[in-house]
Amino acid sequence: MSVKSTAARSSRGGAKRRGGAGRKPELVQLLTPEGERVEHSEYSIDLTPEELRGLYRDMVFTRRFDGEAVTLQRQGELGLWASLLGQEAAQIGSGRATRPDDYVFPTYREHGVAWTRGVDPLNLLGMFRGVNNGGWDPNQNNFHLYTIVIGSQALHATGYAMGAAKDGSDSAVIAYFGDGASSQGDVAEAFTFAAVYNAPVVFFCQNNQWAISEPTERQSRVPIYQRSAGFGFPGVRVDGNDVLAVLAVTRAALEHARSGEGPMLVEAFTYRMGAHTTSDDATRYRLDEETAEWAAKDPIARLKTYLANEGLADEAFFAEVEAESDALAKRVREGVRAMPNPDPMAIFDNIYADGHALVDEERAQFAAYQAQFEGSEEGAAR
Amino acid sequence: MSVKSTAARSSRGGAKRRGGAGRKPELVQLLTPEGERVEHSEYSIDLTPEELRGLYRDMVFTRRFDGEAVTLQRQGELGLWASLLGQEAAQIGSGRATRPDDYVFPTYREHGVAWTRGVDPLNLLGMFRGVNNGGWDPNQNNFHLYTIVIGSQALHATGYAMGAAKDGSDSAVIAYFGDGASSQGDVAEAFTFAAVYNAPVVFFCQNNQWAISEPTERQSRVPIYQRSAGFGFPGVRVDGNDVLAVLAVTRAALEHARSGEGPMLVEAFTYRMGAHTTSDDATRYRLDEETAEWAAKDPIARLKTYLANEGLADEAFFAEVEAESDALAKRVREGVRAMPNPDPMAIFDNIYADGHALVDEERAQFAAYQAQFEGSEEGAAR
Amino acid sequence: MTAPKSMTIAKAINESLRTSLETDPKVLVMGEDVGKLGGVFRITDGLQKDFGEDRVIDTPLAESGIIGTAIGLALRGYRPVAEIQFDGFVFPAYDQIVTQLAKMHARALGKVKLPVVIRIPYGGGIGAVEHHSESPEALFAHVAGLKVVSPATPSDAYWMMRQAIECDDPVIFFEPKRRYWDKGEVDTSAVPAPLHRARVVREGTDLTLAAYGPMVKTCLEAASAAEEEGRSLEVVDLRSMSPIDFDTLQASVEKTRRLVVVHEAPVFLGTGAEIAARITERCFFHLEAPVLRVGGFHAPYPPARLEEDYLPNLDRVLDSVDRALAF
Amino acid sequence: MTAPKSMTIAKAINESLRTSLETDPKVLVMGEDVGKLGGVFRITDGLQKDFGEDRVIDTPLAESGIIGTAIGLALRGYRPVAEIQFDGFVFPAYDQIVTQLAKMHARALGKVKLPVVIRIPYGGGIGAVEHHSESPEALFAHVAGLKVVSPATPSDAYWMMRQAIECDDPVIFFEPKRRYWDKGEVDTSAVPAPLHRARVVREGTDLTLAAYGPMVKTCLEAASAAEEEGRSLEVVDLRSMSPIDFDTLQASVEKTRRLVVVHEAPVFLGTGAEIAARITERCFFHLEAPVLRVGGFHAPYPPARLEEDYLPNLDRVLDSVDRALAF
Ligand SMILES: Cc1ncc(C[n+]2csc(CCOP(=O)(O)OP(=O)(O)O)c2C)c(N)n1
Ligand SMILES: Cc1ncc(C[n+]2csc(CCOP(=O)(O)OP(=O)(O)O)c2C)c(N)n1
Ligand SMILES: [Mg+2]
Ligand SMILES: [Mg+2]
Repeated sequence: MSVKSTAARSSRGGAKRRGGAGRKPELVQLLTPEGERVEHSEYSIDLTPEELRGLYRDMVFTRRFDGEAVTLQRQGELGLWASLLGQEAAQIGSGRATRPDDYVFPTYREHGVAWTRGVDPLNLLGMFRGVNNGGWDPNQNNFHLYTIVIGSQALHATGYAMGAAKDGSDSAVIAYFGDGASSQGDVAEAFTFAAVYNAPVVFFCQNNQWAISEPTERQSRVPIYQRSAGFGFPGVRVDGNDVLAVLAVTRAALEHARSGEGPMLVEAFTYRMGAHTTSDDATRYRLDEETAEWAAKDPIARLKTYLANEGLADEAFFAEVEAESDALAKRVREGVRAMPNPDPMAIFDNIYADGHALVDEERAQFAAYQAQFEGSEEGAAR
Repeated sequence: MSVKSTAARSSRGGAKRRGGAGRKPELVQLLTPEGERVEHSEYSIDLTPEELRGLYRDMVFTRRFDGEAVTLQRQGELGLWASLLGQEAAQIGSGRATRPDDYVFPTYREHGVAWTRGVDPLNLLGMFRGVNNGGWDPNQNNFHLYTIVIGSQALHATGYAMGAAKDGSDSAVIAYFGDGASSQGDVAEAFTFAAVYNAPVVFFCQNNQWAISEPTERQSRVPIYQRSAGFGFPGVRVDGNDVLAVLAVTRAALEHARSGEGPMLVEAFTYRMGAHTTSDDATRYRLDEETAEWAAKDPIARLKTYLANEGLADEAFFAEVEAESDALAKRVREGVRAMPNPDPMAIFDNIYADGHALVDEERAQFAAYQAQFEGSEEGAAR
Repeated sequence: MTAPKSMTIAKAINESLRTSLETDPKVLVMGEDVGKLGGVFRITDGLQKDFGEDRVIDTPLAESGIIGTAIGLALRGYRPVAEIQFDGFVFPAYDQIVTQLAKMHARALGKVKLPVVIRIPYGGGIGAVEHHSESPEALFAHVAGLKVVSPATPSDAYWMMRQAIECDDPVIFFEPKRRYWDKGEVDTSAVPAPLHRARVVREGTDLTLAAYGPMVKTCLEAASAAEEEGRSLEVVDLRSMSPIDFDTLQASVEKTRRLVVVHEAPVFLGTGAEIAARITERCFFHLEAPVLRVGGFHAPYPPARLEEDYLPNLDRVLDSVDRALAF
Repeated sequence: MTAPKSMTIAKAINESLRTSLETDPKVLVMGEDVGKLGGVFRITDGLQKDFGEDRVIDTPLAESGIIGTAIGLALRGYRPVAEIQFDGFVFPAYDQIVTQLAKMHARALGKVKLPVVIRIPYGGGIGAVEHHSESPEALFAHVAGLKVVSPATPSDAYWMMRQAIECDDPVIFFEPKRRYWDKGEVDTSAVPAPLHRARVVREGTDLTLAAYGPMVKTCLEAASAAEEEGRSLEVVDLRSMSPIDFDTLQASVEKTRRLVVVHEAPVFLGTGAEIAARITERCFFHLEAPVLRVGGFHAPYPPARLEEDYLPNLDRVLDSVDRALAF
């Protein structure tokens, strides 16, 4: 017996033990890649034309400022950018399912969700530019800081949800994480705590097929949405490139949570069209064919087709969205360029809320050290 | 919405989502508490009278030296003891299912499993007496050291199994852990690694209903055996007080693993009849009724009834086992009392395999320090 | 104004938690077995009975989960006091403590506060099995964003816990478990000293002994023993390992000109290393001898029957005092 | 005997891993993205292609799982070289490292050996986001049972990695990521110095600079700059943080009578604290000035645009040199 190739192994394990999968269609879909509305036995949605156009607008805006950020990184204005290209529907659909009083715990890629929460894109760019490590007020939009250590925020979300329940509030919490993150112990512990305390939290996994260079089979040999059943709460897989289905499923999940039914897992089946980040070279590990296949499932294109075919939006609308997104991109571009570098003394700020003698001492020493160079070029003191 | 009482919450969650449970009887049983043999559609066993008597002997011996250890702790010969009282069937059944070339990763309570592996009970007592932190050679009986940090060993077992598979060996590995441990991130990560690499490891969870003072509902709102399905491998619950069922199920699970089918989870549903350890006071958190209810399901009594009723063993046999177990207890008692305290210089031994300058320095300093007191009473140097 | 009461450190912490639960509805107590059992050391005894399961919470057996959800609860406005059952079991939570709890206030440019207290019974001397006797405080004090304290008396146990809970920063609260049953006076109406201020607990002129938590008592005993030999040792209870009150210590060392630091934790990179380095820098021309350190060896905490040899005791402290005085 | 080749530190580690994989079938390389991608820094580039998925293993995204299974593989007789993708992501594995990897040899009274190498690209200076620039070495050096090293040159990168893999103890191998692309000569047939031996890399008489990993280069630059001002600085590359070669350092300090320790890690309880404490004890009557330390502040690693201010640089080192010489 030897360890066999991943593909063989995972399909064998998977095929044999998918078990519950037969009970319902594996992927909830309301809008096909071709832009056709379909119905689903459990999930339905009925949106006004304006709402539909809003979703389109959100997705286009998101893609646009995300693309602008990639450009800004290339131009040296940002140190790094984690593009969400391809995941607009998963993010806009789920973000728009939240209520203002709900609380959102993102990873580092939820630029679209941030948009739906009213967070200014410029705020997101600060950490990628290297002027701060987060820096917006999470309580302003109930949108927590980006979290880089994979999986950590799943526990924060669970604790927050436990607190919301204690307060007697009917707000729900949503925790984002990736397919790779599903392997982290913290995510499993979050499942356990959420189940045991019946916390009103939705775990929203964007399975974009890749964790940097590793395909999802390196993380699980069964679909990720099945993970939650063994912790005692339901899971569902939704077409993550179908903004309508994502909205419907996330709404239902949040409703489930806020009505006292406890946690729920949503797996949005989507695809990371770009590289992992601007530092990554995806050609080293994945084939163009795969990307092409997913390009045909583009979340924005399918909604556009639907809007156009159904006469829900006209050329003027599309042109207007285009123009507005250009304006947004311009604002982002100019805003980033204008972002000042922080004052070096900021190193010593906000380490403690109630002060700390060592920080005071080091701050004073550094100020004295810096003062030596005052009025001189850097290093000119010697 | 507020967090409701555990009982209400967990039964609601449980009832609603047990899902798969209907597909097969929830608990594999081959010998009822009343000592009657029953059949099971998936698991069967056919043992010779001698084998059956052997299991009985193992369980009696185990209970006896375990009880002796409790006594030795009361007498001050041990610092602590974690009694396995009530879990003899789970341990003897599963331990006897292993082959000599299989590898066992225990927690700190697997005295019965150790017995089946041929580990001298005296070896187990060293760490509870405080003369070492483990101290047997794991490779002598393929029985790893006791691990106290809950859940850690699940990963060691998985790594070991990955290695066994790499070697082309058909040995399997079994990892023991408790119901409480099922909450640890390490156990979930072990499930993930084992599934992804299709490692030949059996996860054997002794659900003894308690993690110190916390009932299993504090860890999960569905039966623990269901945890594995969402990681892509099967789980099964067995009557942990039925040595025949445990043996049959564990054998099958090990077979599953060694034949290349990958990991499997076995939940042995049993009960911790004693306190958590000799330091614990179980009366603070659990009711006598519960203990009484489980006393009626005693693993040894039911096998004895069966042996007697079927004429597979006579009074002489039972008396002989009793006498032998007394002899074992005596040997353990005398052996523990005779165990020498380690030499203080042993503090510096085996920290590194290849040496370390700091350890050498501290060893020399300590030796010099100790030398001051030579020939004098402790502390007499001043 | 209530009269001072005599109580153990264990009881003092229990009272402190009780008062905090009473006075601030946002305070929560959470951890493994803290409910009905009252914790393995009974520190939370009776609290769940009186404050309910909603405020005194038995958690699943998962330390990362405990601290991670405590962070979430703090984000929601709660003030969780999380118990780690024993020193050696804090490590599964180390990631949440170091990368999240310690850094989130700074990450949010001050917009978020995490008033989380992590209670850790620590140190040896109780004859326990592996992982139950360690002193990992340096591993927390090195990390910016955390505050680290340890009381040595019932009064400090009571007040420092109240202050830790009131503090808007995360505090790692190391409880000297082998001193849990030591008694002392607690005046619950006294105005306490600041949480991070060191205290001269015995005055002396020849040498300063600096310690915290369980070793303060050992140092006081050493000072008494030394007195019989005609030596006057000053004892400073540091009380806080992050920040360390170097001003108080410096004043003492400028007077006595010699310093021995004592802790149970391994000497190599223990808090004594920082104290030696910084006091030497501050008092370079005052010191008659190098700062000496007494502590654990660079070895895993040994089995119980060796801990008497491993742990700093009166003789080991006095041996170092002799060495320092011989310079 | 092959001729010395010029290569980068990155390439040297790659070559070292390659040679180890070639010469010992029990050597495994494992971690996130180490396979097809060759790791985010390409340190394992081409290894999976040549040695197969069975020996160069992409793991699930779970650091505790990586180290925990590496321990199991080592128990089975393998010699795993596990990569942690960045310094800040080692903490989920900290429990397995501290409570299992470090202690199992002692726990088994020597019956079990765990030859596991943990590779950690560490330190700042690359303009990265949070958690990608930290220097947590003190958190490992404090823990008995681990060995901790960091190379500063391609030659050391090559040889120290080979020695770490051959070592029967767990070795935490800190790779100075901002020096990955620095070039130097590597003689793969030379007989290397012992893994834990410090090296005087520049001789001098007025003061000793001690550093390791990324700061060795900074110290050498500082020494050159100081030379122009007529000061002769000796530079010691410590190479190992556990154990630390205090003999070599002591010899240097007895000659120069002054010591400045430089590391990127926060000063408070950083390795410099231990060095200051111990060298002061060993060289008390030789030292003309207290041992001074240059390092990070007691602050979370700052955002990239502040790292130039945060990190020790030539000016900060020379400032401390001035201060030490002024004593
Ligand atoms: C604990 C931890 N380990 C490693 C990393 C490095 N890392 C950053 S993103 C990433 C892959 C994440 O994959 P996934 O969870 O699928 O999210 P995605 O990037 O695809 O959105 C890795 C390994 C990290 N940030 N945190
Ligand atoms: C990481 C860790 N946290 C806490 C403990 C303290 N502790 C020891 S046993 C135990 C309960 C274990 O329960 P379970 O897993 O059900 O095993 P059982 O004792 O019932 O056999 C706890 C909390 C520990 N040993 N390790
Ligand atoms: Mg992904
Ligand atoms: Mg249990």
